[in-house]
Amino acid sequence: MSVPGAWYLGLAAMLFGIGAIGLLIRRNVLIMFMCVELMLNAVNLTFVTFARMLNDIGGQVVVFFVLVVAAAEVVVGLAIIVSIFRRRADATADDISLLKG
Amino acid sequence: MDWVVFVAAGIAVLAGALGVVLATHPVHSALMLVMTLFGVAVLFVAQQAHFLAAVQIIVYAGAIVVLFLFVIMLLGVDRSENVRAEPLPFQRPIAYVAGAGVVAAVFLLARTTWVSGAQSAAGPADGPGSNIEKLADSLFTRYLLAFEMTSVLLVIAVVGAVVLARHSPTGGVRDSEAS
Amino acid sequence: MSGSLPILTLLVLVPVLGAGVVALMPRDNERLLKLVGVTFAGVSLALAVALMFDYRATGTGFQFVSDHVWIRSFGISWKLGVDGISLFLIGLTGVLFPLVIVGPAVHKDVKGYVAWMLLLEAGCMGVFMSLDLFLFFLFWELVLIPMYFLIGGWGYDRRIYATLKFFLYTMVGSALMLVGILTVVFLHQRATGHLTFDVVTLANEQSLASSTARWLFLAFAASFAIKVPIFPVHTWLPDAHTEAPTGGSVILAGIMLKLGTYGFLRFGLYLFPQAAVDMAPLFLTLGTIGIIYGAVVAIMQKDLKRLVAYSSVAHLGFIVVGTFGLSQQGLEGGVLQMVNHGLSTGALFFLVGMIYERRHTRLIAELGGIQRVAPVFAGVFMLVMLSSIGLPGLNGFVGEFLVLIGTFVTHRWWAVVATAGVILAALYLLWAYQRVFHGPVSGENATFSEMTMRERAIMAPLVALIVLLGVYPKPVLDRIAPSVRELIAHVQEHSDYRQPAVAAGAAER
Amino acid sequence: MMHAVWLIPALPLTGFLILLATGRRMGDPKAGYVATAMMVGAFVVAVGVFFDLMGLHGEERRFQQDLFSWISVGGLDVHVGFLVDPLSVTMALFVTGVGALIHLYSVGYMHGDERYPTFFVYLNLFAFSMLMLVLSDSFLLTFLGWEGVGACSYFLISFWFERPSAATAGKKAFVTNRVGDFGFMLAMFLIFATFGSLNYVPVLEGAHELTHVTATAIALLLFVGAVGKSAQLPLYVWLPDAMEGPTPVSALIHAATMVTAGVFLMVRVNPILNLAPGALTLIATIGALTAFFAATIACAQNDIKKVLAYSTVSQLGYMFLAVGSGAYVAAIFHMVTHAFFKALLFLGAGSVIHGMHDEQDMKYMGALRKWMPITSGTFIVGWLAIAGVPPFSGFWSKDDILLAAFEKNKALWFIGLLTALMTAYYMSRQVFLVFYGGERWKKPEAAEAHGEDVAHDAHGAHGDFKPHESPPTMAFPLVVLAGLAAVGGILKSPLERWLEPVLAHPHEFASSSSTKLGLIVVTTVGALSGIGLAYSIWLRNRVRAETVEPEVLRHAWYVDALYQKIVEAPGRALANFSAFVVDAKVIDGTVNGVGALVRAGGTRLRTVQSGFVRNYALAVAVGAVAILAYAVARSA
Repeated sequence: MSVPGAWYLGLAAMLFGIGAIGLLIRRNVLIMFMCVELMLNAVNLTFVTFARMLNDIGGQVVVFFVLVVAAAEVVVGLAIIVSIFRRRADATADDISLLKG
Repeated sequence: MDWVVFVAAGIAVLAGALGVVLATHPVHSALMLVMTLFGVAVLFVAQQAHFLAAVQIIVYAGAIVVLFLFVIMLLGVDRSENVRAEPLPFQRPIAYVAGAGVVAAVFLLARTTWVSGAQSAAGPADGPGSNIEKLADSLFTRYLLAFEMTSVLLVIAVVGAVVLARHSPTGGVRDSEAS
Repeated sequence: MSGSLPILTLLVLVPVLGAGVVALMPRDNERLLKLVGVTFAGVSLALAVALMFDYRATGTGFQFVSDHVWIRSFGISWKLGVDGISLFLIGLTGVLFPLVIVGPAVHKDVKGYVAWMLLLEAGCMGVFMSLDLFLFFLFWELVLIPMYFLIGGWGYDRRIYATLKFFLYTMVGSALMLVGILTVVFLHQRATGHLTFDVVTLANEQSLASSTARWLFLAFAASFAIKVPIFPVHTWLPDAHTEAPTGGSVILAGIMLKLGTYGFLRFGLYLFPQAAVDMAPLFLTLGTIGIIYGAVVAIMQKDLKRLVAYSSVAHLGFIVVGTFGLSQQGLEGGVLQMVNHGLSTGALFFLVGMIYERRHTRLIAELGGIQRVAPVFAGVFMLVMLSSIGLPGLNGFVGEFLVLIGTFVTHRWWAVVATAGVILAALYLLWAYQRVFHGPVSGENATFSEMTMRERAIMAPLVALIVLLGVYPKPVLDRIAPSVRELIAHVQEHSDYRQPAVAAGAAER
Repeated sequence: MMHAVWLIPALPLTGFLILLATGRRMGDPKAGYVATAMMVGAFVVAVGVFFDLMGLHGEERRFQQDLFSWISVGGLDVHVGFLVDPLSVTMALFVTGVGALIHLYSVGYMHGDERYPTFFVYLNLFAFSMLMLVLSDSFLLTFLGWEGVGACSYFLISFWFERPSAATAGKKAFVTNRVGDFGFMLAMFLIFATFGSLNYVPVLEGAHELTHVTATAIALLLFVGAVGKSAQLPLYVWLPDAMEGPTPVSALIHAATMVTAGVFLMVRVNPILNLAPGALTLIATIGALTAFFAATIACAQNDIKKVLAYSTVSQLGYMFLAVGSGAYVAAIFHMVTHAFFKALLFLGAGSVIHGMHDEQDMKYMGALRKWMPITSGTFIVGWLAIAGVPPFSGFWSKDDILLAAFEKNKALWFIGLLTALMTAYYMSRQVFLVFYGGERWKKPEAAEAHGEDVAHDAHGAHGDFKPHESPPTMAFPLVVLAGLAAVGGILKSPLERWLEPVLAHPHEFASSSSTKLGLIVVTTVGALSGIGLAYSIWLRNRVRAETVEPEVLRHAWYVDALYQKIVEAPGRALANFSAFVVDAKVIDGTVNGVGALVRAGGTRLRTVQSGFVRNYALAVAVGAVAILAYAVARSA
């Protein structure tokens, strides 16, 4: 017997929560980035689950786009990180506060 | 059988996620991330999303994580971080509350509110034909424009990455870009 | 000719095109930039003149209407049209812009100056012609941006303060008006079932409850009152006028202030007749206060440009009084006064700019005895000033007199107080003239050079119009009259107001 | 010829335009002759129109010419058009006639001035405006002329604008006149609101329907205008200062023509005045008081032109006394004779000033009759005329006025009589000081230093200072005007018949002929005793000058200082308060205060922007939780 969708959704929610907490408490920008990926994956899992539950391929289509956008985001994000680290090798997210009002 | 797969993959996913968050060393985090990604891929397969599972492995685990590792290695920032220290006041307690709050709220919400079940324009997931065929059918007809635009997005992202990461001719990066 | 040509659309598009062309040109050839700019402005002027000749003086309603659906789902259309009220404001816009492009010396970045000016012209034209509330608001806001850059970029010392004040002030009004516009449109939709921004439809169907209409009128009026400006929301004006470059001051005083008074006529009285009638005493009072107050404050100004700016407050007060006096004479006089004020105050700002170019000061105390060394300059200044004072035979008198006599018939005591402003106008302008042009000449004033040919060429059309409109205003008045009569009829139809028979005359029977 | 009436104002206007365009090239004296030619042309046309009008019978003596529509809006329809009737033709005749003579005089007087052509530009413009004023067929067009003459008066008073006093005097004249114009404008509004028209013919013909209150209001408002223009109490203060202008200007504008415009206006609207007896009494009272008040000041002035200026104010008061007494013809008659003798006196004074190299103080003149025979001869004629010595013109016109005043109110008559006595006294004083007695001239250097007027350097015959007679262009007008001033009295009865059609109720003198004769004798005795008094004081030196020239009169009752205290100083304070306290502090302060408030709030709030990306992320998370919590709460 197959696992009910609710379990998958619950799992995805927990994954999302862990990712969110990680993003908020870690200072290393690389790890913060990874936490973003965790959250994205949680959402992807939700979509796929709903696609199965509702018998609708649309959810999977969205996941496909999310993957592409995530790839693009990582590319740009890492480029930014590279240029940050070039100035200071031990930079953390808390060292950069140019937007301070 | 399904339950076994779900529980096993679920444990891998959560363990990997916790590992990412808790590991002090970025390399460890990256490896833990791979574990999570694999777990999610398994869960995709379990839900008949074969194509996405494959993409998940290839793109995420294969490309993105490798990219992370590259950056870590290339820049030599593989120092461990003092996870216990927190320079920003109130950041951590609020973060725990907020993270838990999101999860709790989702669960609470799920008790009273559910999806409408209305069908999207993409078509059903079951029926004749493989998963890939149905996905492709939808992508290349209904969502062709969006699909094409992702290609543009990728090109822009690549160009942007090159511009950002490139050494400027004068040596260092310009201030506006660097910080 | 214009039967087939979408002349109104062209009037908007030609300056926009000009701005585009200028923006694409190289920035070092200043003469060529000015030449191209003035060519486009000149084409607009030619179109405006053609418009005035083709306009049927006896015609009613809006003429040359061009109406194209723009955003169908919101009932928004590109609807332009002119009537006697807007016709001469368009003409004034056409006349002043070529002059400000070639006239004053631009001390930096001619390209930007010319391009912004042309864009500003398009915006002003658009405001005067729009018959669609959405389009109107669009142009209304469009006008702000070029002026913001003109004052901020080419102004004097305190220009940043002045621009910010000008911009914020106007935005406060605009925000209220935007809410007003949307409310009018949606309430109309609720009442009648169709969504439209068309001014004519909205005005004729009058679907608003009277208390709602009053609030909406106030929302519109807030925006117009700031633009006019009416006492006590006038303090942006002296700063903006004083700090703006000469061309900016000319346009600001000559045209942009008229956007407010025009708005009162076109959207205030037309859309909310009953509310306007109910609120008339308030605006008459504020207008009258403006006349007296502007003049009293002007008396003591130390800066010549600031003095002229305060005189605008007083003059615009007359227009407001005429508008809300709601008589044939008052309204026609108000419309005419808009044109007159544009000519005479525009000319005054040109002249003050010329003084500044020569002496690098605008302080009255540092000037003196100029008439001795530059009699022609002084003569032109005197003529323009007398027009501003309202000497019969020059244009200022006709408008002022009509405003006052019309208001006297409908609202006697306000007119009496407003007439006292006539005395004060003579006082502050003549005193300023005396201090600047009379007396012995000494120091740097002795080297004050006479008007150059170029300056004479700029002043000539203004002076000619000042005299012409004072001696023979009939062609203008004849074209304004039918539209004003219609407007009054519209107000009477939708409100309890009745114009006294004396003011209406035989034509109203 | 009647149809050529438009030419009367058009000719000076043409002159104005020609001189404006080419005056500088024409120069001195050609520009002056062009201007004079235009005035002579206008005079000729006016004479032609006059004879045409004479050809018509009494009631038909009215002709309207409509040129073009000027301001036509709704019920208001004003055309540029002329109303030719005995009144306007009379005015046109003496304006063009006296005007032409003064133009001619100016050709000589202004010779050598560096702005010679400009002077004639203004002068022609003035003549045009004045003729529009008198010939127009509507109140509004009269107002055009009214303001036009005011503006020209301003230009001409401040003609020598390098002198701050001249510039100030010009401004003062304009602004004071504007106070009067305020009344005129309100009167027009009220007329329009009542009649629906501003044209003389319908208004004056419909006047009998007016209510008493409206008629009084219109009459008083128009009188306010007249008070400003004709320098009556309390707005007379500009006229003495107006003497800063060149002397021909004083003669033309501030004696003969412009200042009489108020009297003209009053006579023009006589049908309305007749309905407002209260207003008439007020006019008569103000007229009489002005006449007396100005005459007292004239007794103690030393400036040759100031005496004449106060005398003009005083004589204008006489005219208003006549108007207020209902004797309109007498007012016009006195206006005409006054134009003759006062223009003559001013031109004579100008000739003296010219001959004395810009000396204006009578205390430094004396014995000039030997040196300036024509000037002194003609001046003496003018003196006898204004003093009211029979049979000179002033005697006849003043006598009419005093008779009318006698019938109206004995007190007013008595004031008028006293004024006549004083008039004779101060004019005699002037004549004796200037033309008789010993030579009290200053030495040339002193004269140079005293004369502020640089324009006449050309005449300064340095070294041997001798007064000299003026050139023929100046002498000729003097002689003509002297002739008119001497025999102007014969116009009395023709003028009465001539003006009858324009009067709603021709004034009849009710007194018996013995009363009339008695009054004539009293008046004449008064005039002669005034002369005698002056003779004993100023030629026989029976009394010390200081005792008859009290300080208070010398300073014109300190009226200027009073105005300074009660009008100018508070006005200035109010303006300062409005400009620098109300506007800058209160209103703009509120605006800037709002700005400052926003700024202060922003400064507080900016600390929220820590710049730490994790703080921002936390805010996003908290926001997400809040939104979800809201959803939960709603669904529950």
